[in-house]
Amino acid sequence: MPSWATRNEVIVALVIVALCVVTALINPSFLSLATLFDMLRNGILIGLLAIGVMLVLISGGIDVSFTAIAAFSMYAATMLLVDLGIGDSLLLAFLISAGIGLSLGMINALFIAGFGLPTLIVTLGTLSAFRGFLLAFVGSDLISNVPPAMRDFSRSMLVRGTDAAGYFYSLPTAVLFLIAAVVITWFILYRTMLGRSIFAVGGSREAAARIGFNVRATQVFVYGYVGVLAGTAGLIHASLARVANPSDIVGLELEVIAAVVLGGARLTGGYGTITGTLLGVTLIVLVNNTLVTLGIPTTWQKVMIGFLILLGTGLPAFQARLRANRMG
Amino acid sequence: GTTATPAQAQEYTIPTVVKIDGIQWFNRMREGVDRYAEDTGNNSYQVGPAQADAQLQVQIIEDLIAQNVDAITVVPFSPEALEPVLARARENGIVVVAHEASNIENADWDIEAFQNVDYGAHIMDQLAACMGEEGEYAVFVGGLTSRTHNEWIDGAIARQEEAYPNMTLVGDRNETYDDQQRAYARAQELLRTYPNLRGFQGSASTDVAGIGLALEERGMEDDTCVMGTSLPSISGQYLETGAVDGIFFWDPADAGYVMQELATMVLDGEEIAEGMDLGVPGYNSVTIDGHVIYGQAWVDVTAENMDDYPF
Amino acid sequence: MTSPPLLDLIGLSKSFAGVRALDDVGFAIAKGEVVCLAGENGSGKSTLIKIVAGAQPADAGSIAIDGQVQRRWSPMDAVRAGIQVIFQDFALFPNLSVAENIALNQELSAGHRFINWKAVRAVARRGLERVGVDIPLDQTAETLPVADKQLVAIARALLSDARLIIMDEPTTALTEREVRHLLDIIRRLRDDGVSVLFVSHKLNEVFDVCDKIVVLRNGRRVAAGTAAEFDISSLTRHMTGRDIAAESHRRAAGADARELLRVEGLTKHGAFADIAFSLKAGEVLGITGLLGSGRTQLAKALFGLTPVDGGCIAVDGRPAAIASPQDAIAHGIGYVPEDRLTEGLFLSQPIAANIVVGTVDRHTGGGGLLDRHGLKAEARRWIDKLKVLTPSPDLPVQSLSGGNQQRVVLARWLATNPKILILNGPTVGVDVGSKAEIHAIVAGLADAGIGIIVISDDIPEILGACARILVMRAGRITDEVSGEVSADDLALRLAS
Amino acid sequence: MPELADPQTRPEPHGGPHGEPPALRRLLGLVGGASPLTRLAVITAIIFLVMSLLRPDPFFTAGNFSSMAFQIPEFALLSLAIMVAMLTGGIDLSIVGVANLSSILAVLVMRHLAPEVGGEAGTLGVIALGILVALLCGSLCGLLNGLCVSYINIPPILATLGTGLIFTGIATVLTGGAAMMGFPAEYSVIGNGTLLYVPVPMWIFVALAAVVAVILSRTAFGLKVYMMGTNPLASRFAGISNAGINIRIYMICGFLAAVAGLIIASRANSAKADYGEAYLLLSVLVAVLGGTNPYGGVGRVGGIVLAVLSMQFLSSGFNMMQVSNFAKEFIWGALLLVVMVVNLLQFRSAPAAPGLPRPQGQPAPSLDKT
Ligand SMILES: Nc1ncnc2c1ncn2[C@@H]1O[C@H](COP(=O)(O)OP(=O)(O)OP(=O)(O)O)[C@@H](O)[C@H]1O
Ligand SMILES: Nc1ncnc2c1ncn2[C@@H]1O[C@H](COP(=O)(O)OP(=O)(O)OP(=O)(O)O)[C@@H](O)[C@H]1O
Ligand SMILES: [Mg+2]
Ligand SMILES: [Mg+2]
Repeated sequence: MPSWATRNEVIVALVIVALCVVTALINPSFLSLATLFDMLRNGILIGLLAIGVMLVLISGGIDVSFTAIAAFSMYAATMLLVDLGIGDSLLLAFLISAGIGLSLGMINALFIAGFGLPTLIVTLGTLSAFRGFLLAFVGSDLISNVPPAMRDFSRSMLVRGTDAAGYFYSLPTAVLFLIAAVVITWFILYRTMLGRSIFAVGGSREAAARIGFNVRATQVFVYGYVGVLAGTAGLIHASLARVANPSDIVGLELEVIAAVVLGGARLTGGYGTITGTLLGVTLIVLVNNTLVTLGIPTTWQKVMIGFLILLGTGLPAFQARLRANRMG
Repeated sequence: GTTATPAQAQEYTIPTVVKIDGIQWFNRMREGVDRYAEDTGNNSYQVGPAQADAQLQVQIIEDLIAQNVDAITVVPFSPEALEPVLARARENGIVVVAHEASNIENADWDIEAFQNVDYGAHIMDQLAACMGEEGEYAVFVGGLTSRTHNEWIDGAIARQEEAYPNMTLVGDRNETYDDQQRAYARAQELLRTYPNLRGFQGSASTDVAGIGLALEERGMEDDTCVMGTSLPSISGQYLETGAVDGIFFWDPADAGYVMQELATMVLDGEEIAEGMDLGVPGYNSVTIDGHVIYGQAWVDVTAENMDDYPF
Repeated sequence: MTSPPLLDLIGLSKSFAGVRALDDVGFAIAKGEVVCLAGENGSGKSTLIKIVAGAQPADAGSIAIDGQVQRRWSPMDAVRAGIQVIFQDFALFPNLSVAENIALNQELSAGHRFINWKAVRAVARRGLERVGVDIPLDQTAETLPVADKQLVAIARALLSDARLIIMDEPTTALTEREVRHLLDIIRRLRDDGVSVLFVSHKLNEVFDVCDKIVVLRNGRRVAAGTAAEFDISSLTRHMTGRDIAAESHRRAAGADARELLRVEGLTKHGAFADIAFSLKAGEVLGITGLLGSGRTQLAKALFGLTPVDGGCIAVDGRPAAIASPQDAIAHGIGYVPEDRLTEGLFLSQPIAANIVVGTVDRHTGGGGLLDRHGLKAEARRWIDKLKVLTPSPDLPVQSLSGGNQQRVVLARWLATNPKILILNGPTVGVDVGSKAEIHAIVAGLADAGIGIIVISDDIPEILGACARILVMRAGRITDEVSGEVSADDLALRLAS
Repeated sequence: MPELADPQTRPEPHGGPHGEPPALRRLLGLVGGASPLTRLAVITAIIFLVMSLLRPDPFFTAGNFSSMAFQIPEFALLSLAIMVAMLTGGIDLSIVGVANLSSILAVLVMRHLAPEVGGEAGTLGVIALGILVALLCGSLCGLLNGLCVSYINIPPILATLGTGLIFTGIATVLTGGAAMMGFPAEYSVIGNGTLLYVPVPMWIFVALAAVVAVILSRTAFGLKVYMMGTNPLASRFAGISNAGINIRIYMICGFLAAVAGLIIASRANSAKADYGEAYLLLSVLVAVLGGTNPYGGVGRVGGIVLAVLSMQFLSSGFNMMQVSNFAKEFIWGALLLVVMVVNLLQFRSAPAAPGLPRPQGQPAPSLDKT
């Protein structure tokens, strides 16, 4: 078997294609632009978060606090915008939310890069602490009168079409943020020394330090970047949903990590690709949004999702195992 | 507030344990509980777990028993799960009043705003009227594990089958995990799968908001009907645009207040009888079935009267 | 007036919990000088190197570059001062390509912010050319054989315009041919005015290239001088504090010895083919060959770590199905792997646990519980028997020096009391004194009737230990020689 | 012996990062030259004292002790399961699913058989059978996890995320999502009874914790678990069957989860697909707080016990002060971070630790893998 055929990305892509074919056979209306746009729209949040998680995994860490950061920045930013009456500027909204995300990311960085604590432990702690702080001290009521800038943003569409019955299907402008995040992250990872330092630290922290990479600076960047991505993703989520609900988003962390690992990133660090991550996100979003179309009874849906996760991770893992056996 | 009634010899400590802390619904309930504390001078307060989980509620009640409170009023996340711990509470001489738990055994009283099945049927009546009694509709529940939501939907489907033969239910009960984004995505998927879908009935307070958003983005506000349990603060914007056509609820503040009042009455040894007035709108003439008390406390809210309910 | 030395180490001391790794060590390296650091295992060589590289701080003492005492000393400072290090553990990035592993260093010290992939590949190609090897640039380092990893590490260090290159046992995984090439490179570097600090336990290499020699013992500098002032026996004496007799431990099988192991037609596509040999009780059989000739794969197959595509193995005259290490152990086969850090040791676990892990099942008493005293005693026995240098068996094994770590791995297998023992590079990174002791141990095992297979690149070692030597090339056994041949003869047969 | 060089000047030795002022060192020494476990014990005791002083009436009472003793066992068992899985460098996210599925099977069995048998002995037999079915189910779920991890090689976090969904899903399918009632009355002893003033579930936890502690520290299997968790490659080369260890470890996890499920079911007098969901991340937090290294090889039962106690003291204490449960969540997270930083400062003040060379390629044997 040629080596490309056994790569994670290819296997996940095949699973995706198979799922699409089966869905389309059962319900031909699945093959529509509306489906595509809906999936893209529902993939924005997970996609942005997944890119951050991928970066962390590459750098040899793991982050479970990013959902709490997203919820915190989203809610606190919306609250600030409303309370200060400065809800007219979208730019300001994003700056505030990303800024809060950055600050929370820096708290992670303080413990991880500053004290050198294990990342899983730190982010487990901050997940609990950020969420608890938000709901106990910032607020727990949802804000449904989101500021005008966010409301307008949610109505701003990149493409809008009309189907046979005269109804719209549309692609929100927010998808540009996902595209921008992909491009920027790709550039950082593959065109800059900073990107190489992230891979290097993930491959061998010790070796990176010995040849003179600034390991701490790299970690600070990674957790800060994740914070910014999470803050941005949070604000987009609140805008599109037209409500800032502080208990949203938290709870997605394992799903997002699953998407990234499905895409071939390794939990042991050093490995991960953007294509793979996007494929992993696609599979997760697809599974979550085709079960009704497939006619799977609600009671069986959890079983299905679990089974597809096992299939998506199991196939590449088993392939790799066979390959390793052949090599010895 | 008014001062305590002379009959009340002492001030009681009566916590209200809710399903989950911090959500709109129970924040509103807290207002009722706090008002009761103010009105009576009781130490009435509300607590709830940080996550919706029956076991966390059990733990909170364990702690309350250890503190020897006078009464516990509770909105169980899962009534069955609380039976043993509530039994222990009563063994310790603590009065128990429940809400949204008509099947509960270990409570002195359970107060229901209404009969769940009737409420579900009532929502179906409104939905049918809006849809002209024909067409495809879908139903949503917050969780398959939520007994109340499922009873509402049971009532709704039963009413549709009996009274509206031209309406058809499509798909299964859609589970949204009380998450607006999931309700939104589910609505999208249903619309793609069933292009003739014209009606939605939601159960969790975020369901109709998510559905409304999906319909608005499709430009389907005027051609569809969306009805379900929610609060104006959550779904108001969609009521305004017509994406959501009607919402239903009972005022959690009143429910909280009535639970506290019932607990105090039991502690004071007052009698509770069919047809009595608990002094709160919707509970002016209650019916009693065993140890379950029913009011008629549901409210229908549309774009017209939503401003009367600022929560 | 003479210019100050390039590097001057002054009174360096360093302690680890309870161990004085370095005690007031000082010496200097001049421009274009090749200095050898010699010493037994655990004498402090690697520690000294890590301090000079900025990877570890010293407890006391100072470092002067061109006569200037340095205040801050981080890895980056060391690189800026023109110091490049080939670490004992290579310090490669397993997830990055060979090209990046070689060139990133350069890019980093050049202060580049962006990556020019063409330049990276060009630089890497140049580096590999200097070492005189051809390794695919896009292969990830993780998948390279140990020797190639070492070559990549060497290429990386040679590339930079270093003024001082430090090599901590750079030749352990290399075969004769690469070693000779590396020594040539060192001589060339010296001619170009580059200084080299060189650590090796292969004393012939030391005398081959070094201008000066510094000897450490127990963290103290016990001798220093030009290479001419030492010979092998005096150097050995300084290192160990005693004389080491160059005795032969060669063991051949007795005429009537039982056949322990017979291999026939053993084949694994892409690794080795049609391997046939037999091993008798009390025999020490050598297997040698050039890099990548398939020896490691063969050993792993015998131990059940690699599934084979064909052929058969018989133990004690009966066909043996060996599909896992457990099967191999059940047949009395033991295997000491070549890469002790990743394959051999549980670094953060106690020394004692590392020794007894293979035999715990035997120490299970009544009720399925461990006999902890028995285990402790067993660990102590092996620590004493193999002279593992440690204050306590409860310390993590990572606190040991390389050679002592190797003894721990050996001890584990000896404790299992095997019938057949496969030793892959048994004395890699082990000092002369210990080496002789390990050879004596191996000989003793053979005398006790164990069949031993020694896989090694170390020609003197293999000649000293084995009566019969198989030479492998490209996955096949191409030659069988007796242990009586001369070292030069064997080297010739290997290279031909 | 000739000298290579004879430096003219010998400047003052330069100080490394260990040149901390002695006062600071002494202070850190006071915090305890102790092991992390001892330090956690001190922290737990401090929390207990503070709570007792702040709210002596409800907190420092027999009633509260009994209440806490009833609350602890179920999530302590789940934390124990997580710790055991973490020893191998894995994790088991399916424990709550396993707990609910097992207890649902138990109640189905008991409900079905109880009316058909008569007499006390018959009922006890039915209960025993139900428990047996649940424990078997837990172990089989664990077996499935172990197979996914060691034979298919799926990373544990994903394998158990997937199987957890499947177990919860099957539980939902079996029950339609509703709570399953119908335990014989005698079954309530498991979760609600007391024996010698101590709750029965607490006895169960103590017994199982002791068994796990003995397995881990006093058997060959336990030693191999720690070794494999430290370096799975080396354990393969040492002839340890990694797959065998993994499978048995996940079976132990499944077994512990099933016991937790049985206790939860007894305390709730019912079984349901979504009971105890909030316990999952909490158990992970407790396991880590208890000193378990999520990358494998380090962790002790004693640490779990202490972590569970400190969490419960905080939780009950705050409930009595009517502190919001969100604030509690915040404090749990903060506690974890504080404990880790204190441990770290302690390590720093000891001379050995920093810059411990971790050879390249070693799969993260110690905490310095981040
Ligand atoms: N991180 C550490 N913690 C504790 N002790 C250590 C540590 N690093 C080294 N040592 C101890 O310091 C001493 C010197 O070790 P070092 O690695 O420098 O020896 P070496 O001369 O390089 O030996 P070898 O030839 O075997 O590589 C040894 O006794 C070793 O056990
Ligand atoms: N992981 C692998 N992937 C692909 N080919 C491999 C792999 N490992 C070994 N090989 C190939 O198998 C053959 C034998 O390799 P092996 O490592 O057994 O050689 P060796 O002589 O033992 O080398 P060394 O002296 O470094 O141990 C070589 O051609 C090598 O390229
Ligand atoms: Mg409408
Ligand atoms: Mg060394």
